[in-house]
Amino acid sequence: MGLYLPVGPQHPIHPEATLIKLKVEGEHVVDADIDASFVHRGIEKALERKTYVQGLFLAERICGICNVAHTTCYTLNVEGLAGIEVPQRALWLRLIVEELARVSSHLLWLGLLAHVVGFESLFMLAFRDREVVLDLMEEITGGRVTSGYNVIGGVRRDIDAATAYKIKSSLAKLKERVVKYRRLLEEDPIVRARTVGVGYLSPSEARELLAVGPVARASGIAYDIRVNDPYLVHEEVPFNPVVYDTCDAWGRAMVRVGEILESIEMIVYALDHAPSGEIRARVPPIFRPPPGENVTRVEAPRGELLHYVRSDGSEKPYRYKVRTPTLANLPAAISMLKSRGDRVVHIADVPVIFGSIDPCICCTARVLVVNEKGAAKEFQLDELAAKRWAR
Amino acid sequence: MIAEALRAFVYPGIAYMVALALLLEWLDRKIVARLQNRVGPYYAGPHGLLQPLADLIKLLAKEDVVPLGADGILFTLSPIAAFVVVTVAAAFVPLASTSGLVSAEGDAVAVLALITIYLLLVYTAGAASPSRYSQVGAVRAAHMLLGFEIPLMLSCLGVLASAGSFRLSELAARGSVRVFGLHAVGFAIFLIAAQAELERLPFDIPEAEQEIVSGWLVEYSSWRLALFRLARDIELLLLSGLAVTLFLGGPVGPSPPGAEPLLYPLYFIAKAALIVFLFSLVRASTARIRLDQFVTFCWRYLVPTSFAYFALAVLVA
Amino acid sequence: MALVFDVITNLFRKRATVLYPEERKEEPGTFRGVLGFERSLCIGCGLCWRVCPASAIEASRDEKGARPVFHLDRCIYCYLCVEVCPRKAIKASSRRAPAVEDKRKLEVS
Amino acid sequence: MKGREPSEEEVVSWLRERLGGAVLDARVARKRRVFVRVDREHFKTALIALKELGVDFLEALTGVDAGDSIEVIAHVGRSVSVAVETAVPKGDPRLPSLVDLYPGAEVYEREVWEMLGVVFEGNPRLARAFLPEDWPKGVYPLRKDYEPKHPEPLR
Amino acid sequence: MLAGLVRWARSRSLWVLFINTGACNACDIEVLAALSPRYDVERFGVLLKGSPRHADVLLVTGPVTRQVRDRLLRIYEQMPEPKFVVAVGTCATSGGVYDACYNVYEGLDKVLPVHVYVPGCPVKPESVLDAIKLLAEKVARGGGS
Ligand code: SF4
Ligand code: SF4
Ligand code: SF4
Ligand code: SF4
Ligand code: SF4
Ligand code: SF4
Ligand code: SF4
Ligand code: SF4
Repeated sequence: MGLYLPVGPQHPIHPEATLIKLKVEGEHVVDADIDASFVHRGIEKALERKTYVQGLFLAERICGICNVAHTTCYTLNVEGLAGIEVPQRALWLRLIVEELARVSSHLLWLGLLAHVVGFESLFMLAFRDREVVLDLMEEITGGRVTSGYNVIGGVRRDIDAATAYKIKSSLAKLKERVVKYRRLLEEDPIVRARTVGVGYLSPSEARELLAVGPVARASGIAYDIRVNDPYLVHEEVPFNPVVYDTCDAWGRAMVRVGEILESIEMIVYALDHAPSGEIRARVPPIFRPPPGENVTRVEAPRGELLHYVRSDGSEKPYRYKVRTPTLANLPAAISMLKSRGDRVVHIADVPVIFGSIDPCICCTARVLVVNEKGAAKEFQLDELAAKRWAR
Repeated sequence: MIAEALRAFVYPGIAYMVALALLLEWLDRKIVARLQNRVGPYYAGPHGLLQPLADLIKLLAKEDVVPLGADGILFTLSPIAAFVVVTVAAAFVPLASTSGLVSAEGDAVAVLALITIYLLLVYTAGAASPSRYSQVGAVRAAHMLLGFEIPLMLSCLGVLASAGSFRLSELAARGSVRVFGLHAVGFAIFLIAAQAELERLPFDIPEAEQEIVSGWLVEYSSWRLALFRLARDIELLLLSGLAVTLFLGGPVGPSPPGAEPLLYPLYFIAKAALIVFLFSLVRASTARIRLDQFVTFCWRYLVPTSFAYFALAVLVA
Repeated sequence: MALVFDVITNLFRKRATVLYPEERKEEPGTFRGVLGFERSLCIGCGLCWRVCPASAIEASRDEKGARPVFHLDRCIYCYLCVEVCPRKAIKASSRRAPAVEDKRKLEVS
Repeated sequence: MKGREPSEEEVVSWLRERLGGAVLDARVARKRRVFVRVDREHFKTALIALKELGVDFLEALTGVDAGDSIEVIAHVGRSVSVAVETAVPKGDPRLPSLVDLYPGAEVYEREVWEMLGVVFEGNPRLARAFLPEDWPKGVYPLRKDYEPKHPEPLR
Repeated sequence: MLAGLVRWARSRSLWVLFINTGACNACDIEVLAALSPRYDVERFGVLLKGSPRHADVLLVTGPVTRQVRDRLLRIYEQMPEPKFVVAVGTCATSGGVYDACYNVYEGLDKVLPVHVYVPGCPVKPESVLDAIKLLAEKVARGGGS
């Protein structure tokens, strides 16, 4: 007899309300369901009711963590649609801030991995070191997390020499720490025991289930929008995509930590090589792009992010579509969560696996009902609460 | 009569035990915080010293909820029994002088037996609540018990055998430190098993927050939770007290004649703090391992080592 | 276990904690904080409330004519209004919005 | 990625060659962006043809309410992003499912189904995915005739 | 005397249950950052708890989506008295930028009684500490609940 163990929607693994329904037998997971409709807000509809300039700030709040990826994508998309020329320096600055956000996001993820395997101290230390990046973000953009930096036509603030120096010295220190964490991931026996071989996703599965970002790259698929479809000045900034072929949670961790180091290099290079000049083209607060459509893709920290816009010539988008990386990775996650053959998934592995795709359901908000039979069981929290309701 | 009652309830009885237990919890939290480059509790009393007390009072003053579907009797009985069992066990351990509150020949074995009973109560506590999380937690606790119980027993028995006495006060009175040579192994086994017994990282499997919320504790609130937490703290006291008695020479230390009643409690606290520091250090530098990994670890390494240790200790003695 | 050394060095390191609220760390002053409003500069052009993405600005009027009222419980600190105001009547600051028990306290006018 | 990926022009000429008149429109909008419009019957055929060419990654499915019809756009490709567009009438919004082609497409199809009411025939789990459990049947929020409003406050 | 002691204990031991009801994550991670060494909210006696039965404070980020509403209420009901609710972030305070979204309430107070609001989009961790402090003062006065 299987026992349904709902994880969530309120659960420490995810502050955001997600529901993972697991069918467990003993300590093994035999089936998995994800119901994440709890955070659907209706942003795509709302974007149709905002002007292009207003929509930027809503797009920024599709997700706080990769807000920079969203604004980069949104601004490039709308600029492409309306034919707005962006000054070169602005593109370099966007790249710097985007990579900084990637560092922050991956460090956050490291902390969450630590939390997920119950490694309190690593969580604390990763978050402590992340503050360095957040301080830089606040200094550059004016917001620690949600940056409000990219605007249609360019960026809001320039980085002067003093700030650039500060960024470089802070990042140099951070780099030492990250190298340390990479060694820790490589060496710590418990972390290895908890992640190596967990959440196996073969390259062919990754391809079929349309995985993106670090999940795909840990399964040996060298797919990185920054290489495949350079959208800022990536052709001029040297970097190496990080690819592992261990196909497991450990590989995903290593990809992310490796990307932090790459991003730091990119930021330093960009700071040294960015051309000087204007940072913002003047764009009126309300404008009307010509009818047409545009697709833009950005490599967000979690993988490929796609924005599609269609204009009918008015000051508001006719249709704005967002496909977030977490949505693309959910089918892969579901498949990883199920025990199949000799690949056994323990309850304790679930957070590690689910965490390893770095899910941010808030932008995704989707349900995947794998097995409808579980629905009846799902209401056990109700039963618990029933007494309180009766009073 | 009054002196008796004072002894039983105030010093070195229950009140002292509770105070000491809360002190150790505070120490633990502060040490872990410090190891994580933080401050830890700070505003409740000087340096947060009263934080555990505040938690306790707050919990006692909360609304009492028995979830629907809980086994009412077990749900009420388990926390009380857990508290009583560990308190009785702690009464055997010399916490303030070289003698426990009560002391008898073979009390060491009684303490070990009580610890096992406590663990069984954890299982009933989990099983009594209707939540699936608690049930998974309870099953996990039972699984773990099979792994670390034997090493815990054997590491204690090894020391007792080599000391040739099964009376804790006698061991404490001798004041001999046994952390070198062969006994280093016993000490290490004891610390590991105690860490598991206390359900602390890396062995907090039965209440793994990320997987099953708070495990077997999930449905307990108010005074029940307070009692469980208190029981956990007293258990910390009990196990560090046991470690002090068995391995660190009890509360004995250099003292001018006549000052023992004053100095010995302080020595005890200092030594217990040392043990707690070791516990905290482990907690602060490890991740949680998985249940199956833990059981494998126990049976492959911990149990054989503890048998070897026990056999050697008996032979040497 | 690779972290043992790291956590022990933390014992001898200065705590990372800033004892807020007694201590405060130095802030760069670039934070986008609560808005200020200078009534005398405003000409009531209405650009700010038309541009606000969060409907945080209420179009109101007083004896001097049309004017905005800012509801900071809705404001997302995007600073569009600050950028768009032709008279610079809306002031930027790096002050954080206060925590309040009653959100009516969060009105700026 | 196996081998070299086809260029923009190769995609367009390949599709014209394989589908002939079914390609209503095909243009290279800019570097690495191709927009193709096909009729409804050839939607899946076009995607199969592209997969044969080596464009084997489905990025997203977008639905657009275009008045009388609903347009469905499949974004495929890794380096070159090809948008394959087709229109289905609102009275009969059906399309063949892409799940056999791309198993991961299931989620995308469910999103389009739920938001715009396009039925993907052959999708094994076309069930509620994004909207609340008590969402009224037959209301599709991304259609233009849906007027968004907040739910009634409880207090 | 006893009542005063209890109020003191309550104000010094606010255990938090944290739930995202549709927020954009930025406030969530800032709340997590408040746990981190730089801010260390444990100084105030705050512990993050996973079970509503253990918690005193419900910390909510996000504007409350339709689907999460019932769960939120249920979690609230499961918490033993006295309990307090803190709305973290602009969108929990009023809906903020999600004002045109059909699937959300316009803020937490449309659904639950709220004791403390923390506007900010996202809030800074210091603001979270402010909120905890404000709540602690309120509790020490015997307010709320
Ligand atoms: S550590 Fe991470 S997963 Fe766990 S409760 Fe905190 S945020 Fe959630
Ligand atoms: S899932 Fe997210 S992005 Fe999609 S419509 Fe809902 S809120 Fe918007
Ligand atoms: S995937 Fe996560 S991080 Fe990326 S936009 Fe979505 S919510 Fe944000
Ligand atoms: S998975 Fe991502 S979005 Fe979700 S709580 Fe964790 S960090 Fe935040
Ligand atoms: S200031 Fe410009 S935009 Fe505003 S009302 Fe006058 S003309 Fe229109
Ligand atoms: S800062 Fe932005 S949200 Fe706030 S009032 Fe101005 S325009 Fe509105
Ligand atoms: S934009 Fe400036 S001048 Fe115009 S109404 Fe607003 S505050 Fe007044
Ligand atoms: S208040 Fe702003 S930053 Fe915070 S969760 Fe809401 S939208 Fe995101």
